[in-house]
Amino acid sequence: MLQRFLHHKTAVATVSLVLLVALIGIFAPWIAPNDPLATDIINKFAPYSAEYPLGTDNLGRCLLSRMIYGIRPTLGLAVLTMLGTICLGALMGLLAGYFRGWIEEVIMRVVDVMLSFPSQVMVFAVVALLGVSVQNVIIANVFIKWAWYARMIRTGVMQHRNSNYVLFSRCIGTPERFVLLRHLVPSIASDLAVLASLDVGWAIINISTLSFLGLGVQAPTPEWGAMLNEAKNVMTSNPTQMIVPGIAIVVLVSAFNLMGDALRDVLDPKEVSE
Amino acid sequence: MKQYIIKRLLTAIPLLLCISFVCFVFINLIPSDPAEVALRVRQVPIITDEAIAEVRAELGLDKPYLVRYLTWLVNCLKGDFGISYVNPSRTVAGELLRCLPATLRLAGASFILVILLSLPIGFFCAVYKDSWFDRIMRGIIFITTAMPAYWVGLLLMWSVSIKLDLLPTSGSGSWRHLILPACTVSLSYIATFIRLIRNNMLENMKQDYVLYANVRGLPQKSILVKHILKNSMHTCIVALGMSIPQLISGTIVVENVFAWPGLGTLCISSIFNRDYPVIQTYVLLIGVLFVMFNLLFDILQSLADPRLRKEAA
Amino acid sequence: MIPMIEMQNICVSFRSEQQEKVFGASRKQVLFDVSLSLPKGSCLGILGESGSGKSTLGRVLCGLLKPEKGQVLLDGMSVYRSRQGKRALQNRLSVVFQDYTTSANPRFLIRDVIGEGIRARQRREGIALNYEKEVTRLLDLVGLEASFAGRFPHQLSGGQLQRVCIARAVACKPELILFDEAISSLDTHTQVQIMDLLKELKERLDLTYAFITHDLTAVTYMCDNVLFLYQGRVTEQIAVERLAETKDEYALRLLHSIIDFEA
Amino acid sequence: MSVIEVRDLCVSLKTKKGLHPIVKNVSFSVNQGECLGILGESGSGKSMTVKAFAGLLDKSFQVSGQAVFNGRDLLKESKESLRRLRGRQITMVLQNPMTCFDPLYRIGNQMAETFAVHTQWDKAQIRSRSLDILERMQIKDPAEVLEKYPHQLSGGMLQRIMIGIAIALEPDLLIADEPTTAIDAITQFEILQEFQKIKSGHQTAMLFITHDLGAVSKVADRILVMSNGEIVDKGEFSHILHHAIDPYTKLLVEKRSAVMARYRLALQKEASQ
Repeated sequence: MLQRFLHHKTAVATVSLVLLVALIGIFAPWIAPNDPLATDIINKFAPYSAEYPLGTDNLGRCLLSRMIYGIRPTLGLAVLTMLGTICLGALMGLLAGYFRGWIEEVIMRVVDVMLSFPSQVMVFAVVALLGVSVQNVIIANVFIKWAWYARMIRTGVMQHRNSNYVLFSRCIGTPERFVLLRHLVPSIASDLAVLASLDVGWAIINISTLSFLGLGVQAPTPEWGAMLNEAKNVMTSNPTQMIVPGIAIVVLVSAFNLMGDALRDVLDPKEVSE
Repeated sequence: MKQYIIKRLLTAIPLLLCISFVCFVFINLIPSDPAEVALRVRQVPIITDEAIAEVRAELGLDKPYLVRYLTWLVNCLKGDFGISYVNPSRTVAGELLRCLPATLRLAGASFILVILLSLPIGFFCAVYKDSWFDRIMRGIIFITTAMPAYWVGLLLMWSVSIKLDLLPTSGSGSWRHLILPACTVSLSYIATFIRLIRNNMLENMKQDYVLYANVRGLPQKSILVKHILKNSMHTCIVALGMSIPQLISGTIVVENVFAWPGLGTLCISSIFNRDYPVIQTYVLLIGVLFVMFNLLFDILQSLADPRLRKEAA
Repeated sequence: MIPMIEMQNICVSFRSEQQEKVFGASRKQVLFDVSLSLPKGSCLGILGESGSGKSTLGRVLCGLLKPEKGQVLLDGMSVYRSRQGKRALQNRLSVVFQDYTTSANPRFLIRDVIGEGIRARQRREGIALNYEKEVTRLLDLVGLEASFAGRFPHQLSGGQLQRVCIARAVACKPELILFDEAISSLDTHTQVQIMDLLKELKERLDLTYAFITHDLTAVTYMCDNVLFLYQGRVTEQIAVERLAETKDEYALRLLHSIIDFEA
Repeated sequence: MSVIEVRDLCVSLKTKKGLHPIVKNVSFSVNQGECLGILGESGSGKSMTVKAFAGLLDKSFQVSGQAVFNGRDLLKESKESLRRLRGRQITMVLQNPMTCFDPLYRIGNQMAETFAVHTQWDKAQIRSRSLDILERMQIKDPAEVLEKYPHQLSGGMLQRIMIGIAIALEPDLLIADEPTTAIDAITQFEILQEFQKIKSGHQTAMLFITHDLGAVSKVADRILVMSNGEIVDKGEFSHILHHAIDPYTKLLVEKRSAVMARYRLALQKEASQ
């Protein structure tokens, strides 16, 4: 598996990019040239310079430093959201797909209702209900997304349960534990990895959107979406302030999308290994 | 067939009830007491316990949950969604109706844009697979799926309105105001649908019936239009139809960027003002629309497909 | 002869896909009062065209699908009535399926595919086996080299993979093996080679076979008895040597449609 | 006179690593009124061979050699002129009748569109011809069948309709690509009888592709055996049966004969008693 991963150029490139971004975020205090919150009113809207590599914003804060610190909430929240979603979704999906009967009925009906609301509206509703704050953004995103995962995992479980190799295991009385751990979980996990990496991109966009609207991460904390919100007000005078975070989001989301496609290839057992 | 339609309609009812119940529970989960909120809204200077109890009785909050739900539901069916917390002189229904036309205009324009652009582009991408056109479109699609809608809006506003000074930056009024928001809303949907149509057509091209049409020596144009396109259209039309409520809800963000006076702007300002009845009704509205459109296009699809249509023996 | 496994008046129906009723679900019956008996050491061919319910019958026989009516008896004990009955069936039965591409978990090495069968045997007999040796022995038994153990299923051809599936099936030392269209998707000469292998294994390991197929010539090649299944009903059960005596209409039509290239 | 003569036909799949040969130097010819059987297992390249000269392969394949049909080299013809030949002078019957018809159109419509492309017939003529063909293929209630959708008919029926369309315009060459594989035994036998009828009645050259020794023995005058993209053996059926040179062919015949011998034995035991 590792061999195949290392041979896949896109997979290696995207994973390293994401890791690099994550590391920069983690070690932000050592890497960022300036304090992201320190204002320097005299130097506001400064162009590129040695001191401010990407210039400064409307309050004279270093843009690069804010970008670097912004990785923490942007990427961190997205990853947290996906972890929460997968845990909840996988639990529900496995419960439904495995135990069947009334447990399945109840879970799947709840999923049906959840999926009857467009996700965007649901996020706003939950944020409205719980109030504007960072953890509520995560809760809202997990809340609307888990149903997708629950349904996907249940379908996966059902499919694999009806595959001939599981039927064989059941025929000869292999313990359920073996069927679950050796047959079902690995097959579903690889599907899950692909979906999850595609959805991290989705989560980044979603969280930054909330921050942009002022419903997520609050100023002055640097977050890419929130930075774009600030940039909106000074769009005429200082468009660079809007370009940098936007491109950063596009690059990061693209990386996750590409990573999803690459993982699909890498994790497919039918790809002939050389 | 009739029975199938009746059955689908009947199954939609419990789903609609569930949705309405979720919406009802939603407002009751709010940490603040609705009676207290109501008093504050009415700008009662001193909030006493007696006053709260009075309002509770007035709003029917002292009754059991289920009774309250049923009263609420009946009121909803009558078109009475309560009164705005922020502006007691206005009903929720009135507020929504005031903003609805603007949103419908935006969603409608976006929908037309989506259809006009994604159908031909998807078609040509599939027909000329791996040509330069297809490659460029795939590249554009890849980038646009990674772009947040609000950023696209900002970019368009900056380049078209500010730099080129071609169109107004925000607000509504003339059709010129409509162009940028509609483009922004439709952009991500166009990408999705181009991909859908392209993949669907490519999938259909691999089918046996296309090989057999070729074997019979039918002209390429007839195979593409009469057979492949029509078969792919079936799935795509359904997907397009089901995306209408999503388009309507998808305007939230873009409306805020362009200060478009629609439901989305209303929704966000309600969230900031904690005007819960408005949010509740908005969620209910979108949920019901979603179910209705799903149902409608499901039935339409089964009517259009001879395999699903049960012929009278 | 005492039947090893016996089916009595099996009825099975599924929820039909085209629902016409507004309330409730209409069901489509797949098996109607199917009875059969399988004596120890014999090979029964279950013959039917697609949609005749033969695969459903296979599911019932190997303990995966509880019939609505009727019962499956293993040495006189009902399989679906009790846990012990099912356990007993699981301990004595093994299966080989049609679609060899999904018969083996694509993530498993051949070693692990066969290993699942070995593990079942260890569990039943409470013994510890030398894993590597056992895998090599089984691969050898089905005519494959030991080096196949380290490969993945998709690296094998259809015939080889079907041999692996057979090795896995005999690894748990069953008394009865069910073949559900086990040879249909293989090339013609591979089919015959697999059948030859099965006949040989039957002698060596003293097995009982239930052989589901749509190919009458395969039945006459492999089996002692044949059961004709037509639209969910048994139209005839007859010994293969007495096939020519059959009066059954469906069986006659089928006999008539066999193309003998040397005649 | 040979209707089609194929010389040194090669087909390769273009991959990133270069050309991957699928069919290697295949040559054969079919005369008028003759039926050539091509026998081979799946993946032996037998379908590819005919698809190559009928112009049914897409750009990812490279085809070389010659395929002379009534004096014209098909491999040099334009796509458009090949299309005009297909369905009129070269017709085909395919393997999976259930999936070969467009599910959205009625049978009558799909028959009519074929005739409209290749003939000058008007609507009434097309309809009467369609009915005629269905009747010839022994389909009951032809008028009703024309109004049916493909999913409402059985595989055997659809296969008959496909054969009907193939012979309707009296082609010079009829290619049957595994026409009996995807249907059950009884229908298989009936379909095979149709092909025997075509062979005796018409003066059509026929190419019959199959992996079934039984089927090929009933319709083919001469047989080619293909394996791994090459012709490994050829001759009349009895030659293949008794004097095959190629080890693969030998194995094939030997194994199948063993099965048939056993089958005959099972039936004869009773007869001799």
